[in-house]
Amino acid sequence: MTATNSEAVLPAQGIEAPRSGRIDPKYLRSSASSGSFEMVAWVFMRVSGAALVVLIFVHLFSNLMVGEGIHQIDFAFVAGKWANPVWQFWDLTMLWLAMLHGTNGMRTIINDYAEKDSTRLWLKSILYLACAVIIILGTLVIFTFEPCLLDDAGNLMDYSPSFCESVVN
Amino acid sequence: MQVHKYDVVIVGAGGAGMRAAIESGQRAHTAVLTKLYPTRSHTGAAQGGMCAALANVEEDNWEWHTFDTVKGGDYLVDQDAAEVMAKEAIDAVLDLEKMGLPFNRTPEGKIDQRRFGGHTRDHGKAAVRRACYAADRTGHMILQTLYQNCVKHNVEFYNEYYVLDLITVEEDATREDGTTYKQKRVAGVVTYDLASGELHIFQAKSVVFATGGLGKIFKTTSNAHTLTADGMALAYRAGIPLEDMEFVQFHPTGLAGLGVLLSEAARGEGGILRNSDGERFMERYAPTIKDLAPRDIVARAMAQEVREGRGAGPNKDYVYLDLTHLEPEHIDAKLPDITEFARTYLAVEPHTEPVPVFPTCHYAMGGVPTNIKAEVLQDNEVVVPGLYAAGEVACVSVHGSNRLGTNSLLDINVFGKRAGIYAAEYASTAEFVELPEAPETFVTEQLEMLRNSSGDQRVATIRAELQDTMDLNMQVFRSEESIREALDKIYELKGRYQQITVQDKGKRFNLDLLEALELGFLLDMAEVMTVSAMHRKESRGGHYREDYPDRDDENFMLHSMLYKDPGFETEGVKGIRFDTKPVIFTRYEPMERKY
Amino acid sequence: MWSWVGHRITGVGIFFFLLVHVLDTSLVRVSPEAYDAVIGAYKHPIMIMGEIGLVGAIVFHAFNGLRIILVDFWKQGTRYHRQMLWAVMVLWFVTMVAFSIRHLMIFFEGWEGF
Amino acid sequence: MSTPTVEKEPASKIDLAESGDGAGAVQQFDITLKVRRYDPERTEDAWWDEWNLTMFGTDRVLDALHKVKWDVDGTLTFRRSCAHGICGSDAMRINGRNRLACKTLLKDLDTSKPIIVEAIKGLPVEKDLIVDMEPFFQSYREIMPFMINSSPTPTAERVQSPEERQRFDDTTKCILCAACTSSCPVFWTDGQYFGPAAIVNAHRFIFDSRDDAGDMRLEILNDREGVWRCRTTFNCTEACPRGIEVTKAIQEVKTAILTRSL
Ligand SMILES: Cc1cc2nc3c(=O)[nH]c(=O)nc-3n(C[C@H](O)[C@H](O)[C@H](O)COP(=O)(O)OP(=O)(O)OC[C@H]3O[C@@H](n4cnc5c(N)ncnc54)[C@H](O)[C@@H]3O)c2cc1C
Ligand code: HEM
Ligand code: SF4
Ligand code: F3S
Ligand code: FES
Repeated sequence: MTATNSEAVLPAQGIEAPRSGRIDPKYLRSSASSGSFEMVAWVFMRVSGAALVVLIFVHLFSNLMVGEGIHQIDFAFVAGKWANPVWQFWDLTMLWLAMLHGTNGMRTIINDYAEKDSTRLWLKSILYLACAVIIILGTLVIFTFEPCLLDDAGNLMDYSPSFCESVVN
Repeated sequence: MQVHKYDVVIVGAGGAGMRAAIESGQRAHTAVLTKLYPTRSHTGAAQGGMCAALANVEEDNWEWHTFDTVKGGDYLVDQDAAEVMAKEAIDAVLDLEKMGLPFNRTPEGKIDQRRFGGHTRDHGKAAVRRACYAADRTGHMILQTLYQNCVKHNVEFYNEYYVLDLITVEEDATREDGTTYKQKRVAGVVTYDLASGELHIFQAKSVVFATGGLGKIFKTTSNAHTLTADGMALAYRAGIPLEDMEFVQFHPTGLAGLGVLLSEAARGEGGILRNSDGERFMERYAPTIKDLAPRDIVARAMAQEVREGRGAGPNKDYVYLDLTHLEPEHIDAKLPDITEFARTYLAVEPHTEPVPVFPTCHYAMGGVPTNIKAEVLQDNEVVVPGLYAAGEVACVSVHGSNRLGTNSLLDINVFGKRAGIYAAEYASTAEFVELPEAPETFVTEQLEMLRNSSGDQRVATIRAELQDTMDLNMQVFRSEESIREALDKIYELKGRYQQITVQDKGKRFNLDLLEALELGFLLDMAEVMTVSAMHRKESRGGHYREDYPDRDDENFMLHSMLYKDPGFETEGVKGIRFDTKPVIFTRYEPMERKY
Repeated sequence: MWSWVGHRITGVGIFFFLLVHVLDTSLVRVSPEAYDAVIGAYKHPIMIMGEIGLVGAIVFHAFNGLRIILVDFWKQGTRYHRQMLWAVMVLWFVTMVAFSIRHLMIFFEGWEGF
Repeated sequence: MSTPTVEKEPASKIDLAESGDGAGAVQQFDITLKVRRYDPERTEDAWWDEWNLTMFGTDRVLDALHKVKWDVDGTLTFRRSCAHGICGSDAMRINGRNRLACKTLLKDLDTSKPIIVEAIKGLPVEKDLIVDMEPFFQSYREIMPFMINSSPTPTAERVQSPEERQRFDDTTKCILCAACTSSCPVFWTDGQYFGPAAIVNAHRFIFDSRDDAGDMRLEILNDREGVWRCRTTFNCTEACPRGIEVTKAIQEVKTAILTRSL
């Protein structure tokens, strides 16, 4: 399919077909590959991007714009939010989509700028590893999170969100 | 020195060269040598259309087309060739369509056609729509389509290889009647690889010349910087005659001062020429078809208006092309490129302003003589086996003394195809001609001379002086006096050319050196053109002598043939032998050419 | 082209912030003290400016991302990409002014000084 | 029928005797031309040369380059042929933007500052403004830029309605000048991307109703180095001297690949 002109022609006597031998190897594409992975990635970037707009804007708004804004953020605030499964789900989706979106974006950038195959491989390995770690960590944190911590004496800790009192007592 | 062996070598990758390559490439081991990347060839500049009597929109037939071609060429056309061209035109257009060319379409989905100067129905009764077109980019589409098909058929291109010499040998031969003569045979070509500065020899059984025109002999021209008459000069230097070189077409509507072409399609679509009084002056010169009269007539009329003081502009040196009465949408749809030229280069808005225009050197009717099989002739009858020519470089002669618009794109397709087929056919049975000893010597010496010259003459100065004198003395009006003046200047310049200096001494992409070589071609061809014009003491088609304003069929219904011949001298001109060749008539007797 | 450079830079910036942000949020699992200590840093005046910058980056990336999506899927998108970029700039500016005012107001209200 | 017939003399909308002088007297001005030179036969490093020139109103950058080459320094090297923007020889970077030297009027540039001319980016420079075009044409050839139609050949032309013809009109205008591909930041990074010009020429066939091999071309461009690498930076559209809506063509190809996969 992508057979080039120069491969298919009869070699002239004496020299190969004109100029073709002179194409700088850096322009020669490694054989076509990957089916429609790039297409899927491309679509995913748009879909996740659109979803992220809603997810992130609401996230930022509820954390920074209402109530006391930045000052309200502490353990209790987070714990209070995650007690609600809707917020749990919200943050989880946001985490996954943002990480996958961001990682794929970074993959594109590495592909663009890493000149040597080996550098490319290294950078991408680190990227995928980081992505996996963060996603797993984040997911675990959201699901295993325990809002109402008790101290050694069995009393509710100071940091606990207010609803814990009703739960404990 | 590298030597390559091919069955067929095609020189030039314009319309004619690539059309030949598509045929020959499928039949024989073919190489195309071109000094430009194929898609840079000047065929891409052609705008208006390519004619064929398809009769898609109006009644038409190829016989009328033949008549128009013959009449347009002021009866100097070889009528057998004109018949072949008009007949094969239909297939030539359909071939291109099938190769993918995106022609404009009629509402029924057929190839649309439009009017063009000199094309009429029923032997001159009225203008007919015969030109097939793709907006005003017909040449561009042809060039692209042909290149695309060369890619499809894996044609081997040697891009930026300049052919600098044609290698021929001579053998003794005997005619049927027992007389002897020297038979020329072609052995190959010597080329210069622009990138490396190396010479390469291509040995070939068949060589096809398709190197295009010679517009750069003149200052005001629609032709590319690279159209420097290479092919004609190479053939001439190899002892092959040149035919009808005095006939140069000046296109009426070049952008004033620049020469950039506004296609005749502008008038085909309804544009009108006006002088400074706003008068539609063509009504006086060609009452029936007015602005759509053949180019030589319109160009002369324009020059006449300017001479008589009815020119427009601060120097009164041009006339107007008026499109303002046409619908802007119509202009934009049918003539997008040329209106953009007017905007870009002259800052004129064709929707609301008239465009300043003046005749511009456009096309060489003459060239390397061939027969209808595109075989090159070494004299009036004898062909050079294996040597072919097609396109503007050749003279078949289908254009006679004046080419009709759209007949050239047709010419390159019909005769390009023929050249490709016959060249491959010949190569399938012929043997290689032995290369002479060190065939590159001539080129090497020339290059050394230019590189090492200690002279002080500049290429650009000589070229500019040549172009100035040709514009002044050899344009639409010529006379004994002006011809002599041009000739004297050419000899002076040829003398100075010996003292030329080239600043770039390198091997890589040395275009400085090649411009010097091209100037050599220009000087030779200017000389041939001028001498040819001197001999033709009549006015016919593109050649108008003020001292002989009438057509003289008795003495000059003949093709001019000029040979390089150091031992010869006529009318004070040394080194050129002048001869004539009869015109071939089949069905049309010469008549007065009136429109 | 500059919109693309901006998109790329903000994308990378957000990505690295996100890494850090997930890590610091994970501290909720370690201990409330640790989390509050780190989150406290976000309430420093210098960080407040940083937050405005970060939100600026996110908002630009988001709006411009939407523009890219429109260019991709809206038939007339390629024709109006320039106008849409202007719209992105205007929207970005408006959003950022509103956000900065609100954020700084909240910040000064609750700020207890150094 | 599409062509109006001009039977009687149509009136001009303007009074020519009044409207005067069209391209009037040409004014002169001075410019500084600054060119990035490169010639490995002389030195391995590129260098800059500057010339002060007196030019005329209708002169283009190509005229300035010619003036230098013909009158001052014959070693200045660049490609050119047609001199009116239809052959695609002389794409170069002029004041940081890719244009054709023969279509860029000096008076449209800021002549108070030096006019900076460099070779187009992303292709190997051979000498001064000449680059190696082979990688560019290689990409072009790979998208099968020729019509493939397997149905039996009709005796007359293949029928195509004016609307079908219009569908791909824009992309037939390409002159393969490489201004687009060499302005694309994605192409700059590694030269592996097929590049806008190849996609434009694929588009020309994909949307031609007479062609049968659209799917194959879409498959070729679905490659890792194909259309998905385009980041819609629009540099190509801005660079195209033929006014082709290059990015739009690329988007149409993307959409075609998408809808085909669904
Ligand atoms: C502006 C303009 C508009 C025109 N409009 C029309 C029109 O509407 N209708 C019409 O019928 N005709 C038109 N013509 C005329 C027509 O376009 C040309 O006559 C025709 O295209 C010539 O084609 P060609 O193949 O002979 O040469 P070209 O296309 O000029 O090709 C010449 C080829 O030869 C190569 N070459 C030259 N010298 C050498 C060498 N020394 N070594 C190697 N290679 C060499 C070049 O690289 C090039 O590839 C127009 C011409 C011009 C200038
Ligand atoms: C807020 C909503 C977001 C939208 C609408 C959005 C949209 C997009 C889009 C459409 C692209 C593809 C650009 C292209 O193909 O040319 C993209 C790329 C990218 N995005 Fe986002 N994005 C958003 C959030 C994020 C987040 C949170 C991150 C970080 C984790 C991020 C990081 C990136 C990166 C690194 C790229 C690659 C940039 C490039 O290739 O030049 N984006 N974004
Ligand atoms: S699309 Fe435009 S810029 Fe690109 S090669 Fe074709 S003509 Fe040149
Ligand atoms: S410049 Fe390049 S990124 Fe896409 S829009 Fe044009 S191909
Ligand atoms: S010289 Fe032909 S495009 Fe500029």
